[in-house]
Amino acid sequence: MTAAQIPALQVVVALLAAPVCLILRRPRVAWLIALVATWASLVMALILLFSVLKVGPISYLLGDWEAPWGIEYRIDMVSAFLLVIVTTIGSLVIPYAQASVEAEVPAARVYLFYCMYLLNLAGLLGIVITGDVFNLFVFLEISSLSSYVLISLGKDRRALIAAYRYLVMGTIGATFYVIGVGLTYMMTGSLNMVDLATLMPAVIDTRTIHVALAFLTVGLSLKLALFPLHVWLPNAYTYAPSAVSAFIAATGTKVAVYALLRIVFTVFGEVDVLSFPGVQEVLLTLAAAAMIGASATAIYQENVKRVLAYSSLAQIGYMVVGIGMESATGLAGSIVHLFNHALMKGGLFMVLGCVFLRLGSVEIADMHGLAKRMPLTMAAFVAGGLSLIGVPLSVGFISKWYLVQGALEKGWWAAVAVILASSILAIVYIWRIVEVAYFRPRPEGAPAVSEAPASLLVPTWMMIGACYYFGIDATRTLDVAVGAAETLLGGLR
Amino acid sequence: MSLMVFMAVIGFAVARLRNLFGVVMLTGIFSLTSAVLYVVLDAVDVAFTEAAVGAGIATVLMLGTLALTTSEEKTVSDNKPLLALLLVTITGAVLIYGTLDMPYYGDPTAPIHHHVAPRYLMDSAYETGLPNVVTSVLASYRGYDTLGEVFVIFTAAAGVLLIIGRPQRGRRRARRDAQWDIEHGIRKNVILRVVSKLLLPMILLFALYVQWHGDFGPGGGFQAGVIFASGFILYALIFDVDLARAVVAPRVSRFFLALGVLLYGGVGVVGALLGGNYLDYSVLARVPTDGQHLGILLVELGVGLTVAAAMITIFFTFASQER
Amino acid sequence: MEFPGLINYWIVVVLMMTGFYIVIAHNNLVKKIVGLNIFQVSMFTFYITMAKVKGGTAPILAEGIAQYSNPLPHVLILTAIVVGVATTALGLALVVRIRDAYGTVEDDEIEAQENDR
Amino acid sequence: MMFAAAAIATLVTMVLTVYRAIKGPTVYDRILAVNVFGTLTVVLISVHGFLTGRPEFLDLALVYALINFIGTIAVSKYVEYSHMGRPSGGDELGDI
Amino acid sequence: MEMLLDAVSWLLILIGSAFLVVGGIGIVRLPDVFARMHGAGIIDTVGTCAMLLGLMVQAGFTIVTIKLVLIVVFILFTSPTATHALARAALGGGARPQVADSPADADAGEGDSPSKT
Repeated sequence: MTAAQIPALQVVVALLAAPVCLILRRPRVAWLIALVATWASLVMALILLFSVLKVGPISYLLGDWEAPWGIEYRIDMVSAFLLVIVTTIGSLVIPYAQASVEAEVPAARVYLFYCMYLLNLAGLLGIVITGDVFNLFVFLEISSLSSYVLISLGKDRRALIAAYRYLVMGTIGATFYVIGVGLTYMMTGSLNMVDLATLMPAVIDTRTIHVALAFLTVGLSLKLALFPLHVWLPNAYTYAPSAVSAFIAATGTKVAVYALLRIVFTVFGEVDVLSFPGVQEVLLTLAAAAMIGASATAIYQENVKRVLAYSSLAQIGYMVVGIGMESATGLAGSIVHLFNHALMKGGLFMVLGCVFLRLGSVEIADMHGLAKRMPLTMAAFVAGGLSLIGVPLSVGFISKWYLVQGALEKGWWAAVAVILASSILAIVYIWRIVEVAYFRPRPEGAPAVSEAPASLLVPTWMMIGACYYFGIDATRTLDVAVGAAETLLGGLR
Repeated sequence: MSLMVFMAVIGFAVARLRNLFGVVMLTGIFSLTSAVLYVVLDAVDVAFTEAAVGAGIATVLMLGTLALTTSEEKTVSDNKPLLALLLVTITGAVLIYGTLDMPYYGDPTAPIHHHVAPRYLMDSAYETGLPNVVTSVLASYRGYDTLGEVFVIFTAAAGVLLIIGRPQRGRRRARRDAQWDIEHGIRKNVILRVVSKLLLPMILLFALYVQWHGDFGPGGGFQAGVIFASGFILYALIFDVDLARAVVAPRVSRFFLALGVLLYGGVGVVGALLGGNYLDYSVLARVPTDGQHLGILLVELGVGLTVAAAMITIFFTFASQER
Repeated sequence: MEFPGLINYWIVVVLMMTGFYIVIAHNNLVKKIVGLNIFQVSMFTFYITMAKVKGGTAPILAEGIAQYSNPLPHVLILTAIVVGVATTALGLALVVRIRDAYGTVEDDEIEAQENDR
Repeated sequence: MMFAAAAIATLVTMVLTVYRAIKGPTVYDRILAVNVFGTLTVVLISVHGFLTGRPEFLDLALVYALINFIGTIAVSKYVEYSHMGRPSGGDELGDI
Repeated sequence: MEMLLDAVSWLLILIGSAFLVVGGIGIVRLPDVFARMHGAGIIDTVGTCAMLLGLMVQAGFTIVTIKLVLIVVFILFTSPTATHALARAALGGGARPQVADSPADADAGEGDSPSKT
């Protein structure tokens, strides 16, 4: 087994680690397995990224069956980058999860938690790495089913209803997606993305394909929580256990965005879907509505996790705006934002996990004067919040800079205004929390809390630190993102 | 055709009916009808699965849920249906619009019959050596999808355990209340008991037949797993869950749940170790078709194990809920 | 059964929409799952319908038969059925827990309980 | 020809059964209808095999009969006792 | 001989079909669930068996016949058992068979759906 097998192992290691957890049943052992599996995945993802940078796209044939007949893994710059994002978050959350999960999940269920976590990770990796539209659905379901379960583990009973609604919405989305796949299959006879792309120009003018595109987009939009289809997201993020919020918020929607990118730019890559009348307008309007509407809603939330969930919706708007621009700069902004937002949101939700561990709540009302008690935790929150707003030197700045530049290239002043307005709203909702935590006195009789343990703080700060590392030295991520954007816009090659 | 109209009628009836019990019954019929339709449309393997899963397992699970919740639906709120109707009409209209450029039903010149599929029909006999094309595509050409599918069912079983599984409280088995059984239990019913005892070995034998015969006719690991599990479900229904769980302890079903997926994944890894790509069975033996045969056999066994264990786990977990 | 053209697909669309309607319009959580089931089964039917070739038979190779129906959609749907039952099982498990936590399985009553708090 | 006639007869009977299943009025009528419907599908599949000249798929029919039986037992048990197993008060092994 | 076998099988299939339809009508027309079980009984026994016997004669001595025999045996075992379980459940659930001298008219069975929660 040589380096040639790494694409397969990328998914399979995490996948097969899950049943091993189930057999062994010791929480500690399960955690250790999860740790090893996620870090191994991270290493493999990095290897893949570097080899893609060196030699170009990698194709891996499962079962050695040639592409349109068998299932193909296809790793280009975009998917390699996404693999790195997902595994980075995955491997940083695991060390953090140990203490957090012990506090939030009953001891007897902990080993199953890690089993689900690994399945979720493997599902997400499978979505990113595959080059087959139906295989994408299968792994989408693995990751979705496991995330429903993970979300339902939250302590609040509302977690159950949130998970149920997510399940219903998610299944509708997946079914729409499969209908879309069916329609494209019907007209082309193929399921392989690259093969589809070559077949597509011949049938693009049929009504069936138009409808197929609509169904694929709507299905994936449900998964990525684009504006009118987002209703499942805030509750799901709010009531899930902290480690789950951190992981899913940082990766789940990103991977759905990736799937959308794949459909729009690879499967329909030869035909320039965005130039269809109305498509671009609708996408941009929805994205703008998400950015302004969700940011504005975030201001009025009483629960910090919910604030962040709405902020996530706004960030999804940013990504979609970048997709809608259809220029290398805009798309690069979107892709780099996938990475940057994963870091910020992952970090911020981890901060809230620390708060929840000590305080037992993440309501703003309970956080008065918390900065005195948990200085390191709240400092991390401020740092992450600043990045979310997009101050220079943070990653948030980089991606917004690119998006604004992309908009300026096109001369879309409205888009620039919306991006800036959304950032201003971000200042407001972050400031509300910072103000409460730093400048309000701790009320009398409030429970005494101490700083979060190191096992939580270290991964949190690593995540937040990464926000600034990649903000200051942005060339690495940007090079990859620009390369990825060019890959996408260049269609197949 | 007529079957489809039939399904549509049942669908409407389901939408109208308030009594959830009736709804579940109709869903069972719906599923059976669709399965017959699949037979008519030549999809025997799919029909097999749909009958076993849709009409069998899903119905039983829904009944289990009704038993734990309620069987009467309350009134629908006022404004929602109109909005929903609008949304549904739009979606439906879009879909119908999309059908207008489709190749006609049964048209042998449709693209799907000319691009990828012909190779499966022409060459799979030489490449995998199996007459059942569905099995060879399922387990070999698109074996990775099937690996994903097995993991989906694994996820579901582990998820059900995680959501409603009860933690272990002690090793001592509480004695069952024997008197209760004699007075109320279905166990009292001699006819049921005798017949099911007669049937049980037949069912298990049949499951094994379906498992091994899947290469040549309709069937395979998934269907066999469901049938195997349904044998135990029958046992649990007639006797009772505690007794059934004495036969298949949760520990055992959990073990097989994991073993099946590990077997499947493991076959892939072995293929990779022997110099092929992941899930390449040709390298498993000296002659590629022998390797394919062996690989498919093992993989189907893995599917069967996991599916059977998953169904048993899910059913037992539902059935042993306390009200 | 020799009806030509697209009418089969139209019926499938009607079926799908029935299922979809049940999911979004009904309040009862179990009924929603039933709706999802119907939605998915109709989607399966759509795939199976397109696999049919006039004059073909089941794709199990045998002597003397030249025309088979397309096996690929069958394979996809086998996978999809499994996904469907997995979703159903999880959904129902959640319903059971919701009933424990809220004492009801009607969506609007749960909503009302949450708004009271 | 004969097979077609048999298939049509089966279909007609199916329609009658479904009428009963939808109409009710009691749950028992519905169960009965489902049970008969299951038997009818067995017949229909067998006949269909002969109709298309490939009668070797009868395994399917056997599965239908089996599932039908288990389904009916489950349903009867459900309506008779309103639970799937026995409400186990004293607990033993646990599920997870 | 060939002719004779064909005739026998056709006759059996015809009988089977006739009984199926008769049973179906019984299920629709008979007044209450216990009476309707008779209709079901006709379908399950005479209808199905005659039909499948007819098919067996068509198939001759092949694996198909063996499978058909298995199916017949299986149905003969299970369907009375299932009906029995059902009847018990119905009786236990409060449904009562209508007897000739009961004052209720033919549709009384429709009203008294047994209480069950």
